[in-house]
Amino acid sequence: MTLTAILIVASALFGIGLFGALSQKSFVMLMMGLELMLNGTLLAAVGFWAFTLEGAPKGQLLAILVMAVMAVELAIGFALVVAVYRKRQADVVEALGTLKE
Amino acid sequence: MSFAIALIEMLTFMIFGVFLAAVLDAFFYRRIAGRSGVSLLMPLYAAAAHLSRQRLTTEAPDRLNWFLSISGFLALGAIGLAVVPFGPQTAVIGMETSVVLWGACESLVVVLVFLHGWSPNSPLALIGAYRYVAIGLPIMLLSMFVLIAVALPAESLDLRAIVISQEGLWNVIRQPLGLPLFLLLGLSLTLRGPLDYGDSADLAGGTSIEDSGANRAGWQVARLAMLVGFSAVAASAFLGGYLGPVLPGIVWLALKTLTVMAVIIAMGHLLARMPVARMLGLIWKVLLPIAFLDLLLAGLVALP
Amino acid sequence: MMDIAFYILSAIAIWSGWRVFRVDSMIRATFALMVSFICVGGIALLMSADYIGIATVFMMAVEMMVMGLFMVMFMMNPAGLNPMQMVHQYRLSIGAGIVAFIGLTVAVLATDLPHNPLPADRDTMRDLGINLLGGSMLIFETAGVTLLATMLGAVILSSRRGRFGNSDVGAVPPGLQPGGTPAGRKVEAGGGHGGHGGHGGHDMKIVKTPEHEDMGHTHHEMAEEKPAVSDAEPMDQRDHAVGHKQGAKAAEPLKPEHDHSPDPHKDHGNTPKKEP
Amino acid sequence: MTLWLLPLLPIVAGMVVAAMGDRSRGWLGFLAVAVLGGTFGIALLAVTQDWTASLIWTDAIRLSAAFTPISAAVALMVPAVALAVVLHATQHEKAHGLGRLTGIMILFTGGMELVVVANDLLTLLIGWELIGACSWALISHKWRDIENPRSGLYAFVMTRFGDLGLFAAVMALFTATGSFDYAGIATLNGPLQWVVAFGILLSAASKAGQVPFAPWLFRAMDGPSSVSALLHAATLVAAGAYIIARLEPSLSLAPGFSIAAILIGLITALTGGITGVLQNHAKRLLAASTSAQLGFMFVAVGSGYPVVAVLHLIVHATFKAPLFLSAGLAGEAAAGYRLDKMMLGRSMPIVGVLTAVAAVGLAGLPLAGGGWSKEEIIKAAEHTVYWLPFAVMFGGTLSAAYATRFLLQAFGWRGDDERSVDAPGWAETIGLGILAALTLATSLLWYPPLSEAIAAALDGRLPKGSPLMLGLSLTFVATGNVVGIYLARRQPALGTSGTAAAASDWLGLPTLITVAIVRPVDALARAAAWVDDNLIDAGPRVVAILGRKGAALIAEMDNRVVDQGIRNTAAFGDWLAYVSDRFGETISDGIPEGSARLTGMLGRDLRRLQTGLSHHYYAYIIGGVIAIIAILAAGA
Repeated sequence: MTLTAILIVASALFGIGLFGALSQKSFVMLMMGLELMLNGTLLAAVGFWAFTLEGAPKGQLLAILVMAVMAVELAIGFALVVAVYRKRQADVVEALGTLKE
Repeated sequence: MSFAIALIEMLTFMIFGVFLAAVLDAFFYRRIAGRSGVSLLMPLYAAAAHLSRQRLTTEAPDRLNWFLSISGFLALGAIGLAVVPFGPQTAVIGMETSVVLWGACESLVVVLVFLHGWSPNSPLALIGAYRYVAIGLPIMLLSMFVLIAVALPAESLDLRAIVISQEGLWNVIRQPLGLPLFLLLGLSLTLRGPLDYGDSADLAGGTSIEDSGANRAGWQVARLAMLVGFSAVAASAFLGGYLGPVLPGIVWLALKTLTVMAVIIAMGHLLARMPVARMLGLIWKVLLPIAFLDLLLAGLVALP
Repeated sequence: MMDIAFYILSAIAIWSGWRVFRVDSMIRATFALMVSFICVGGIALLMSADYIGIATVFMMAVEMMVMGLFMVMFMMNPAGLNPMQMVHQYRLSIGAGIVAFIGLTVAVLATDLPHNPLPADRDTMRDLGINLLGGSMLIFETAGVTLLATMLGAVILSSRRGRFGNSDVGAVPPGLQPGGTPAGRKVEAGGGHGGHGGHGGHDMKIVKTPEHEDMGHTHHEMAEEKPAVSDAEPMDQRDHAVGHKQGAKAAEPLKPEHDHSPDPHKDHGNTPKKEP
Repeated sequence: MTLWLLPLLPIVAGMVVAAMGDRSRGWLGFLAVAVLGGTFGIALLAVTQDWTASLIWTDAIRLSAAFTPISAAVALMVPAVALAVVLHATQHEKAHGLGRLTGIMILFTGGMELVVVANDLLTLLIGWELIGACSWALISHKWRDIENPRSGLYAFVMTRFGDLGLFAAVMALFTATGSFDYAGIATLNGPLQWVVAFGILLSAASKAGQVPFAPWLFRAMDGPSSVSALLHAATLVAAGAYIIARLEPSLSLAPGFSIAAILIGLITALTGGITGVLQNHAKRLLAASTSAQLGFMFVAVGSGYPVVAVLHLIVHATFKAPLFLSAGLAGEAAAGYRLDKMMLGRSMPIVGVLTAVAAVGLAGLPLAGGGWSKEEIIKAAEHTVYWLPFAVMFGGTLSAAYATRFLLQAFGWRGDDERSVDAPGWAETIGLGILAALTLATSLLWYPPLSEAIAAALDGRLPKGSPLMLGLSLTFVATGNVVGIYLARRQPALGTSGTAAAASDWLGLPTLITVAIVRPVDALARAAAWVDDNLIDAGPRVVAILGRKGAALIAEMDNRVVDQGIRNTAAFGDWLAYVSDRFGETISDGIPEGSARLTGMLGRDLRRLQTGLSHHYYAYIIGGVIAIIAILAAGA
């Protein structure tokens, strides 16, 4: 279990997440993509913490922050989804063309 | 080597625990129903009956998740028991953060019960699953605070350290608010009585309405296993686990576990259920603040 | 031993992460994501980041639970009874994913990473605790306050009764074609969509809403031709009727003759507004 | 023994009372008396035993509180006056929301005490913010009619603007000395000293309602009258004068500080006086007078006699509070604050007499405490520039004028007065009585040994002045009285209409502020918004337009070129025609038309990029990120 291996796994997760975030139509699936990207980030953070900086606590802190970011993203994302659904009854990205003007 | 011993201890503990739990359950049920005479073999009969029945299934169920939910629930009960120390250092899963691990089990229980209600593809089960999630999440939140409060005097998240920290004084006395709240969590985890919104009778069995044959037996066993695991955790978090004079530690643990188990089963049979909305209100508005209070008091006590 | 565990875990993590976007059942997708998270937590455990690992597990369990509920609410066909592709700019996405992966991997392989691992006898948890409430308290507290703000924001955003009146006043569902006639359920006046549960008598309102009713019927006949399970051609993702189908599916074990009782409506009418 | 007790008692008690909500008048009055009396007792104890306190926050930041003679005097004055005022408020104000009002007034007093005892800028800042917030809450107390919150906001923003100065001062002091201690101010020099001195002066001026911040005092009049009394006599406004008096020894080291203080004070004194004389709204008249009197204090501080300023502050508190209270009573009795509508002397004689006592003080007549402190200020002014005393005397004239006018018009006798106004009960009068008694007590200051002793106790010295000046200023005052009497008799309605009305609103200062500050800022905001809107998707549009334009241009050019070519070749083109007619054309058409089509397409495509679908957008973003990383990698 080397840092390289961990980082490769992390980047794989990140890539899959990116694919999902770009390709999915539904808001919720899209958020799952984002979550997966963050998952990779989390893994990378812990990996760096464990292998390069002699377990300086700040690394774990970073990981915890990543988790907090996930929570924030999830909560706000869902709140937005609900709000948009109420307003437009839209649950897919295509339904929102209003960024055009 | 000690690991192997601990494992064997745990397995025997689990098996007897499940058996006794089933007996107790039947006993209380009959006692409350006014009927008497409960034989020790009753659970075996029940199991045999379930296993010998034909297994019915619904249209287009999510078989994988169905299976996973039942087996996972059983596994979670086992994990819960595994973090419990049987002696000063002998715990099957002896890790720094065993309490957090137990917390993870609690949250996974919610997931699995939801899956169990989701997969059979039937409305009542789905309703049960939704209700359970609505109730299970806040209850779990509440238990987190209680567990942190328990971990405070031990200055560690390790259940072993927590047990050791109670040598002078059991947490049940040190933190009087903790155990009752935790028992409520137990009711919800083991789908019993007032907090059983998943499998309750008003949904004709709720999430387990479609279970039949081996599945049903498995689900019941898993519930009992979770009961055993939970009781053991509660016993060692609040009642000083294996600590006690004269008798060997594991016996003490077994006795305490048995008492907690009995209390929970009794509560499950005696207490009344209330509508989901009111229960939500109760949890968020009353119990959660009490949990905060408990944490606060524990902190104040542990401060010096 | 550890290496084997690591490789197994990471394999499961990646595989389940991939399954997330390949399965039809939304619930399965959600819990595949959860499995991926749990595996990452396991890897963190292997790296003796005890707290992080397990915290990941339980946080993600709860998060994914919530996410699953939202899936059921917002996706038509959450059970994946009929396979459907809900993707756009597909090739580009694959390309981007692959490019990101390759690029990162190359970067990782190219750089020679410093190797000074954490000492074996290090009490990482004590470190973390001391650091959280000591040196980095500010960061920690900031995160906490951010979360609090998030909670408030989420509640405000998702509550129907905003300070400027109901949030769905004049809501117009998108058309089947862009700019087409509005499809989907009309918002009935005063029905309690309110996020905060317990709005009695609301389902009745849905059932009574006429256009909703007959729309349900039409879509339902359309649903009749297809068997409820699988082998149907991919459905238009904007077709809310599939939501009915989901409801109907849920109702099937009760009434095999598949009549059109309010239940499916109820189920569908409810789903967009349950909130965990 | 810790001095924090002094501010904390009223602060906590005030919060509790405010949280308790409305109770019976007696109960609230009892609470107010108990709390503020207790505060006064603590203050007395603290002064006699010279308590101090300090709270070590971090080793860099420490809060400290201590007494100087000046602050001790003010610390005693504040609860005493507040006691009477709040008692009156509990008995007199509307019962609805009375609990909140009382609570916040007590809290307000606590904040003022914090300001008074503060011994470093940070503590001062905390108290400063506290009283600022409380003033907002109090002014917009009757929030149900929309104007009051607006006024509260206006006052708040005005004073906030001044507070910026205090913030600047705090930061400057900290950067310079690494601590917030008052002691550090004296050690400063250079620009930082300047920042600190003038920052404090700015915020003091804004709180004390000096020009150009004066107008907020008028808006503040929308609050209940007892609130105005508290605001003007004991707490918020007084804080402005107090703080520069407290810090005068250190601040006056800053070059130009004294001059600035004198100028601000003098201008405010004169404009405020004129405004007051012209003002026909009872409470606004008093507000203007407050500005003017605080202007006097600024002058005194500027002339280097902070003790005099503080004495005047105290005396002013004693007579200004009852004036406001009686104005409130009169306003309610006459259903409006128009002076020419009042003439209530017959209806409420007791209040009239009590008001007369206070008004004499405001007028600065001899044998009234107000007169004494004003004379002291004039004496102090003598020690600066030769013309300053005369200017102050003129200010005295004005104050005599408006005081007289207020008294005669509000509580004058009128023969044909058959209004049936129910005189306020003893409960409402008692607070007034206490304050009037205090005012009378201040008259003792005319007894030289006593005043000397007090000045010595405040370890300051009293300025020496010539009897000639005294007589002169007394004549000035007399003139002022005559003017006031004349106005009251002949022109009771002055200031209700015409130029007088216009001038009576701070000589048009608010309008100036609106025009000079509010409008530009507003316009700036709008401009920013406009730019924002119009630059969002200018990019694609511009490119598209250019594309189309280019296409058209080239197409046209191509026509011309082709025709030209054909015309030229026509002469010798016969044989060229059958050699290669098509060949030439394809070439000469193909190039321009092709390029034209290309440009047009480019334009269209660029326009098409803007789909409005978010996923396209962040696809672009991802692409951009990847590109950037690639470039960086290539660069590395």
